[in-house]
Amino acid sequence: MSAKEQKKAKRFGMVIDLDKCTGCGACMVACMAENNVPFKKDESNKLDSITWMRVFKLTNGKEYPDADVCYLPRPCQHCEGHDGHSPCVSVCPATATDYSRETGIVSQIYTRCFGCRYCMAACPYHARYFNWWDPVWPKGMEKMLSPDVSVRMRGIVEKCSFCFHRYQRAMDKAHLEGRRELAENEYQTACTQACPAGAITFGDLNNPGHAVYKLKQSPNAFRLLERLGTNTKVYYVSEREWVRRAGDNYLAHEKTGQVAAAH
Amino acid sequence: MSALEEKAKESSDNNGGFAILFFIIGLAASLIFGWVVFPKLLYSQKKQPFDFSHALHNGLVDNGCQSCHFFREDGSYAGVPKLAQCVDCHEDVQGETEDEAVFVNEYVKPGREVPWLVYSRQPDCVFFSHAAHVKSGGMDCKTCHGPIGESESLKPYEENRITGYSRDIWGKNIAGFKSHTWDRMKMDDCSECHVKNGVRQNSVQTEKGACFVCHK
Amino acid sequence: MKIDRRSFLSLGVGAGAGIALSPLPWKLTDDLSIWTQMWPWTPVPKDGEIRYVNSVSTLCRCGCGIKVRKVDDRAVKIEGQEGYPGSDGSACALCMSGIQRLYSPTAIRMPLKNTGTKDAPLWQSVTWDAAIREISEKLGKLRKEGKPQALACISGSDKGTVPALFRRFLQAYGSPNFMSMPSYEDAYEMTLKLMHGTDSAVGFDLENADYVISFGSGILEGWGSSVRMFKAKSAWKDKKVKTVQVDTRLSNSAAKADLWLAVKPGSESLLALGMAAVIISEKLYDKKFADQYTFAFDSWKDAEGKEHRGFKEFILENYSLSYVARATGIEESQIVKIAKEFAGASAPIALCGRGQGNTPGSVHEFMAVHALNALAGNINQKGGVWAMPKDDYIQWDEAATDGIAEKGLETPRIDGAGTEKYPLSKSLPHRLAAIINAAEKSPVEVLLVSGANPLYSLPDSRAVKKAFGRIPFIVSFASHMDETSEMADMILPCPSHLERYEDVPTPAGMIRKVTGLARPVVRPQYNRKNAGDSLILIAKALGGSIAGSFPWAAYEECLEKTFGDKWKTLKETGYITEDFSPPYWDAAFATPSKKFAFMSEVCAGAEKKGGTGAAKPEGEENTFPLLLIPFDSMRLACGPVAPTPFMMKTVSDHMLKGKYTVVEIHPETAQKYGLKEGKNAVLSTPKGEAEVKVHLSRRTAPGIVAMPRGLGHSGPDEYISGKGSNFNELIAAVEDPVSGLDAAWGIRAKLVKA
Amino acid sequence: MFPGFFEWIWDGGHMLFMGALWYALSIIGMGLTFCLIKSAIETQQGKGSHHGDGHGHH
Amino acid sequence: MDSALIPEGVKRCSFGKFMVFISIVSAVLLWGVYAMLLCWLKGLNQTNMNDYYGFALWIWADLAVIALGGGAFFSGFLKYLVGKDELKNIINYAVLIGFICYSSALLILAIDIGQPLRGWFIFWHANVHSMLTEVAFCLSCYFGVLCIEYIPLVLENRQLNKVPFFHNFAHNLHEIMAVFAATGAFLSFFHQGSLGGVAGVLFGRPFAYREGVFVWPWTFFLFTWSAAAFGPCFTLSLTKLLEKISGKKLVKDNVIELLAKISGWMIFTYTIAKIADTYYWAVVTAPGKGQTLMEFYTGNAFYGIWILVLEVIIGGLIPGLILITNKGRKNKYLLTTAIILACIGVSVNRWVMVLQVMAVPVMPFDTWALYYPSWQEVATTILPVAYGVLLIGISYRYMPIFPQERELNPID
Repeated sequence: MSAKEQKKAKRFGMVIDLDKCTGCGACMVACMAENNVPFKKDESNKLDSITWMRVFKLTNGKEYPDADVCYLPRPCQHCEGHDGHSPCVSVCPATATDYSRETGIVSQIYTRCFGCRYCMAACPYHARYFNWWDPVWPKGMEKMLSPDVSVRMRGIVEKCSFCFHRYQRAMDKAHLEGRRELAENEYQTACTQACPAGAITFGDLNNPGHAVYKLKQSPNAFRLLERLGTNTKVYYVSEREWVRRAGDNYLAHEKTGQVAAAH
Repeated sequence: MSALEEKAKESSDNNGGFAILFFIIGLAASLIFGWVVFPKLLYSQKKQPFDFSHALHNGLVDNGCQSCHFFREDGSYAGVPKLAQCVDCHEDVQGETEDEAVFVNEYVKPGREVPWLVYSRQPDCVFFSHAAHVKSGGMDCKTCHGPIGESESLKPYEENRITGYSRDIWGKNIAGFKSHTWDRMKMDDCSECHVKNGVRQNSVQTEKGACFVCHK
Repeated sequence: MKIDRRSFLSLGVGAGAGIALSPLPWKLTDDLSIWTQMWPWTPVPKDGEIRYVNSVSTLCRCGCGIKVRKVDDRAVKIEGQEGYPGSDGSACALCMSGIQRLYSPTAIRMPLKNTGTKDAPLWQSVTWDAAIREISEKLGKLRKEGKPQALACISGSDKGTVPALFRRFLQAYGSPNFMSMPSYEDAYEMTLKLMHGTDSAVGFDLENADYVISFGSGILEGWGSSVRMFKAKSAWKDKKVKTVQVDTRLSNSAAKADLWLAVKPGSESLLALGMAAVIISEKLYDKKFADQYTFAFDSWKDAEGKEHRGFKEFILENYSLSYVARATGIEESQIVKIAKEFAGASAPIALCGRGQGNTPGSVHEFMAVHALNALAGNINQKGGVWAMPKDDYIQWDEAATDGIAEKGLETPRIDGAGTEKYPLSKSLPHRLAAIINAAEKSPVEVLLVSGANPLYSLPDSRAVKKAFGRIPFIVSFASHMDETSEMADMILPCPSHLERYEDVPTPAGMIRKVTGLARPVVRPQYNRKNAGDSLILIAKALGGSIAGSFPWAAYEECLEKTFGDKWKTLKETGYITEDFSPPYWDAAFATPSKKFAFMSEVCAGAEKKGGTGAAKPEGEENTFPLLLIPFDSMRLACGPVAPTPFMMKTVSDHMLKGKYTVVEIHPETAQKYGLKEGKNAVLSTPKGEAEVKVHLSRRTAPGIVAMPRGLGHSGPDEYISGKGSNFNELIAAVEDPVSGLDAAWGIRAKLVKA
Repeated sequence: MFPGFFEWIWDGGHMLFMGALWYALSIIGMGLTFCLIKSAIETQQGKGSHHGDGHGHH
Repeated sequence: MDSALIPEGVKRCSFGKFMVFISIVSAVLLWGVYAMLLCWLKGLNQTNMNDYYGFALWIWADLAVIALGGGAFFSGFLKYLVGKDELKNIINYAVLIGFICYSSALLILAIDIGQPLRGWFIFWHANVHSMLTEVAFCLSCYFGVLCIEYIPLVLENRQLNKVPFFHNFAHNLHEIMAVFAATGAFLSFFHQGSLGGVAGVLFGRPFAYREGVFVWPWTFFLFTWSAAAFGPCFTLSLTKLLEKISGKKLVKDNVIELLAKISGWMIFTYTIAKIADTYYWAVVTAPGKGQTLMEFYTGNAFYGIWILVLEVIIGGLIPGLILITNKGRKNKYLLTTAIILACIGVSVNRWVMVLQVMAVPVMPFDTWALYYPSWQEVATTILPVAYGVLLIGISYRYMPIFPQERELNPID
C-alpha cells in the first residue's frame, strides 16, 4: 500500500497571479476566519500581528507618476527544500514541524511546539508567527471559533497549514464514499476560495490535470527567494519584470529569472 | 542522594541500622503514595447524568453501533447521539428504570441535550477520522473502544484534574501499561498500529506517519 | 537508639527514592505539559454538525451573497455564495467577517434610554412597551402642536422595504423630511435625469466592455458592487481589455490598470472634456447616435430663431488640447492617444464617482464623463452604460394622510432638497447640520436614524455632532453601538444582519434587477426587533391614519405581502432576478426632445469658459498650502457599518499606526515641511485638525496629503475605536451648484511637525 | 530520545548522535557511581577522617 | 562570625562587609527574578521580541556566556589532556566561571522558551537534525560535568571536608577528573560548535548561512575555536577583576602568561580563519544567494560595517597580536586591554550571529527590523550576572579556589 501511495505523492501548492491580486485583503480575512486566528485590540504593529496569510506591498521605487505598487500575498510557502528538509522543519528541536511526502505540506503541531522560535529564525518569508499573547476573544465572540482548527495557546509558533483541515474533512467524505482520491475542487484553501479577483489557484503541482500544473509553467512564473534553495510550493506570476525581480535577490548584473538554486 | 544515605550509614554503629529502617519506611510510604494515593488524587470521579445500558439498546437496533453512532453525509462522525435521535422512542417514559425517567423528565421534556461525559474524547489537537478507520480501514469499534457495546451500565467518568482529559486516554493503569488495544488512546497507541500497518509512512522527520495525519 | 537528624535524612532519602520510582513525578511532568495545551482560559471550540445556510449580507453597500458555515447553532464562517448575482462565490472582507458583528459584545441587547445627557449618555434598559410608548407620546405631542414637519428621518438608503416603511411613516405622519445618505448613485441618477430625461439608475455592462476608463472610480477600492468589480477586473485582464485609471493618487485601481493617468487634483472632468474635444475634432464619435438621437450636438436655432451653440462647438472652443493638457498635467499626445483608443474601441465604457463613491460629486463631472459614453455611442448598448428602471417591487397603497399630515407635508424640506434652489435633488442630509446650527431652535425636534451612521459618515462631522446635540429627541434603530446611537435619546435595537429577514435591492451598477433576501442564519440572540417591526408598533401606538397606513401585523408579513407570489421563490432561492434589455435609442430618452441631451438647460450658464466642472476645495491657499484628499480601501469600511476586528488586522501600518492615522505625502513635501517617515504631525484644515503620522510615498504628487477613510471611530468597541482620525471631521461639503449634492473631493490643509 | 519513541529512526544520524550522547552520559554516570562507591567503601574503612574522635570506623 | 567556614591560612573581609555586598547583589538578583517570573507567568509579551526578532538579547547572552565560559573546558582540556600542569592554579576558578556561565545559559533558555513546562520536549521528542537539540543535549551533559568538577571545590570547604565521606568523595573525584574533563571537552567541542551551527545552517538567511563539511557549517568550527580562544581571556579578566577587588594577587604571573599565550595564539589563528571565512562568505556564499556584503551593513540605523571591524580587527586581531608577543603579555596594561578587547570581540561576534541575523531583510521588499530590549529582558539578562557575582563571592570566601593564594598572601 505504501509504495503505491508514494507513487501518487501530491505536492499541493499555489499559483498566485500578482497582476490580478488587488491587495483587497479578502484572503487575509478568510484565512483568519477559517483558522481561528486570534486578534488583539491593536494590530498595527505588524511585527507581532498574526496573519498566516499576509499581503505585502511592493513598490518599484520610481518617482511619481511612474511609481507602481504590487501586492504579494504570502502564505506559508511550504518549502520542500532538499527532499523535504525545508528551512524550518530541519531546525525544530522537538519535531513539532514536519514535512509530509504525501501532500508536501509543512505541518505545525501546536501542542508539541514549546516556543523556541528557531523555525522563525530559519524562515526567510516570515511566515511563522509566535503567540506572544494569550489568544483572547471578546466575550461572546468565541462562538465563532471553528472546531476544525485547534485554538493555539500562548507561547507557541503557528503558521499557515494550507487549510489542511479541509483536506482532512474532504478525505473523511472520500473514505465514507469508498474513495482515496480527491477531485481538484474538493480541497481548496480558504484564501483561494475567497479571492474575489481569482488571483489564487490551488491544487496538486504534480497532477497534470490540475490548473496549477500548467500555470506554474508560465515564463512569468517565479518563486520567492528561489535561489536560496527553499524549493517552495507557492508560485507567483507577473507580467511586470520589476515584480518578478522583487521576488528574489539579484546582483546588479544578473538577469531576472536566470538564477535559481539547483535541485 | 546516596551521598546522604552513605553519610547516614556511616554515622554511628548504634543507629546505623536505624537509619536503614527509616530509609525503608520513607521508601515504602512514598511508593504507596505514588502508586496508590496519587492516582486517586489525580483523577476526579464524575457520574454520568444518568445510567445507560448499551447492551439493552444494542439488542433493539438492527445496525449495531452505527444505528446510533452514525456517519453524517459529509463523512464526519456524529459521535454521541443527540437528543433528537432518542426522542423517537423516548417521548414518554416507557420502561421501568429510574434512569429512563430521569432522561425523559429532565432532558426530553425540556428539550435539553444530555451533557454526556465522553470517555474517549480526544484532546482538541487531535483529528480522528472515523470514516478512514471504519470504512477504509475496516476496523471494528471494539479495537479502540473495547466491549462498551455489551456494557449494562456506565462506569464513572474519571477526569484528570490537571489536564481535564478522560482517564481512558492515558489508561486505567497509572504506569501506562495496557493489556488490550483499547486500554489506552495515546498517540503511541495510534502510531503503533499505523507503523505496524504501514499507513502512509510519509514524514520526513520520522519516516512514519506525518504529523498532519492525526493532528489539526 | 535515638531519632536524630540522620534518621530524618534517611527518611527523606527513602521518600525521595520512592517518589522517583513511582509514577508521580513523571505523570505530573507529563500532565503539566498537557495542561499547557488546555489552559482553562484558552477556549476550545465545540464540535457539532456542520451545515451551510445561504443568505445575503447587508453590511456592505452592494450586499454580498453569502454562505454561512454553522456548527450546530453557531455561525463560524462566512463565505461567498456561488451563483449569487454579482458577487458570485465571493464576498467582500466586511461581509466575510460579519460573524464578528453577529457576536460582537457591542451588540445592543434591549431597548435603551439615555437618562444622562448627550455628551455623557447614561443608558438604562427599558421594556419594548415603555420605549414604544415614550416615542409615540413624543410624536403624538408634536403632531398635536401642529408641527409634524419637525420629525425627520435619516435612512442609510432609499431603496428596499425598510427605508420605504420609514418614508411611508413620515408621509402618514406628515413630514417631508425623509433623507437618505448620499452617494455617487445620486449624482448618476441626476445625470441620467438631465441627459436622458429618465428617472433611472445607472447600469454598467462591465462584463462586455472592451475598453474601460475610470475617472477616479475605485474599481478596486469598493466602488459599485465591489465583488463584481473585482471579478470584472480580472476578466478584463484575461480578455486583454485595456483599463485606464484617471486618479490623482496611485490607487490600487490605478496600479492594476494598464495605464494610470496621474491628473492634477480635481481635473478629471477637464480630461473627459478634453478627450471629447479630440474625439469630436477627429470625428471619431458615433455619428449615427450624434446625428439622430441627440439634441443640440450641433448649433441650432430655436423657434424664435435665436442661435444656440451646440455641444460640439462649445467643446471645441473651450477645451483645446493645450489647455486641457496644461490643466490636467497629462501630455497632449497621451490625451489624443487615449481619446482615439476610447473612440476606436467597440464597447468602451467611462466610469465616474470617486473612490468608493461615498461622496456624490459634481454633476458636471458626471455629465462630462457620460458625454464620452454618448460620443462613443455606447449608451444602452452591449458593453456600455445603461439607464436602468428602478426597483419597483414595492407597490403599496398610498399612505393615508389626515389634515395635520397634509399640512405638514406642504412645508418645504428642511435640507432644501426639491426646493427652488435645488429642485432636482431628493435629499441633501449634508446640509442639515449647518441649517440646524444656524437656527435659533432646531427645526428638527425628533429624528429617526436607521441603517445610517450620519455622525460618522457626513462631512464636517463635528458640526453634525453639534447639530445632533441640539435635536431634542433622537431615536436610533441600530443593532450595535455607534457614534450616532451614542447621541440618541432612545435606541430601538435591531437584530444583526444574520438574525433577521430583509430584502436587499438591486446593487448599484447592475444591468439586471436582483432582489436578495437576508435571512436569520442563527436563532436571534437578544430581545431585539427589526426596524420595520418597531416602526409598525410606533404607528399602531399613534393610531389614526398613521396606524391605518401600516396594515401589517409584523414586518415579516409586510415583506411577504410586498413580494406576493414571488415571496416563495425569494425565500427558497434567496434571491430573484429579472433580466432587462434596454430600449433602443429611439425609445430610450425622455427629455423634451426625446433625444439625448449633451447639455441640459438646467446647467445653462453654470458652465463658464473652460470651467473645470469640479468643485473648488475649501480653504485659503496661503494658510493651507497643501491639498488633503481621501483614499478608500477595501480593508476598511466607510459605510454605516464600522470595520470588524479582522479587517482592522488587515489594515496596513502605512494607514494606521497605534492610535494615529498615517497620511501619505511625497518625500518632497516632507522635506519642505521638515517631516520624517513615521513621525507625528498635526494635520489641519478649515474644519478641524488631527494628529497623524506621515508616510513618505511616491504614490501621491508633491503638495498632496492623502488620508485613508474609514478610521477614527469612537464608541465602546475597543477593537475599532480610538484608532486614527475620521476624515469626515476634516472635510467640508462643497455644494454642487446644480444639484446641491456634496461635490467635495478634497480640502486645503496644512501639515506641521507635532 | 529512546528507541521506540515516535521520533526515533534507525538511521545513521540518530545512531551517531544518540550514540555519542549515551556514550558521554554513561561515562559521566559510571565515573560518578565509581567515585560514590569508592568513597563509601573508603569511608566505611575509616579513611578520610582528620579528627580521630572515634567516629567512622568499626 | 563565619570564620570557621573560611579556608585556613587566608584572609577575608569582615562578615558585615560581606553581608552588605551580598545584600546589594541579592537586590539586583531579586529584580531579575521578578522579571523572570513576569515572563513565566505573563508570557513573552513582556519582552520586546517580535516575529521578526524571535531571537534577541537573551539568546545573545546565552551564546555569549557560553563562549566566555569556554575557559573552563579549554583549561580543563589543557591541563588534563595536554598536560599543562601549571594551569591547576587557575582551573578551579575557570571551572567556577564555567559553572556559572552554563547554569545561567540553561536558566536563560528556560525563560526564553514560550512554554517552559514543555521544555523537556527538546530531550524527549528530540529531532537530531536540529542544531538546537545538539546544543540542549551537550549543554545539559556538560553542565553535569561542570557540576562534577565544581562539587569537589564545595566539598573542600573547611567544615564540609570534615565529613569523611565528603572528603573521600572530593578526593576520588579529583582522582579521575581527567576522565570527566575529557568527556567535558568532547561535549564542549560539540555544543560550542552546535551553537555556531544554529545560525550557520539557516540556508534561508544568507547573512548567517555558511558552507562547511558534512552537516557542519564553518561557523560550527569557528564557534568552538573562538570559545576555546576567547574563553580563557574571560577567565583571566575575571581573575584580574577579583584580584583588583580583593587587593590580593591570587594567581602567579607565569600561570596567567601561559594561559594568555595559549589564548593569544588561539585568537590569532581564529582571527585568520574568521577573516578567511568572511572573505569566502562575502565573495562566494552571499553573492551566490544574490546579496552583496555591503547590503548587510547599510540601509539601517545601527548595523554598519563598523561592527565587522569591531568584531574582527579590534576584538580579534589586536588582542591576538598583543597576546602572542612576550612584550604584550608582560605589560600589565596591554595584557588587560587585550583580554578585555577579546571578551568584547567574541561577544560582538555572538551578537552579530544572533541579532544581526534577525535584523537583515531577506526578501527584497522587506525592511530592516531593529529592536531594543524591554526592561524585563534586561533584568533577566542581568539576573545571571548577579547570580554569578554572588556565587563567585561566596565561593571565593569559603572555598579554596586559588591554590596559590596562601603562598602569595601570607598572613603573619
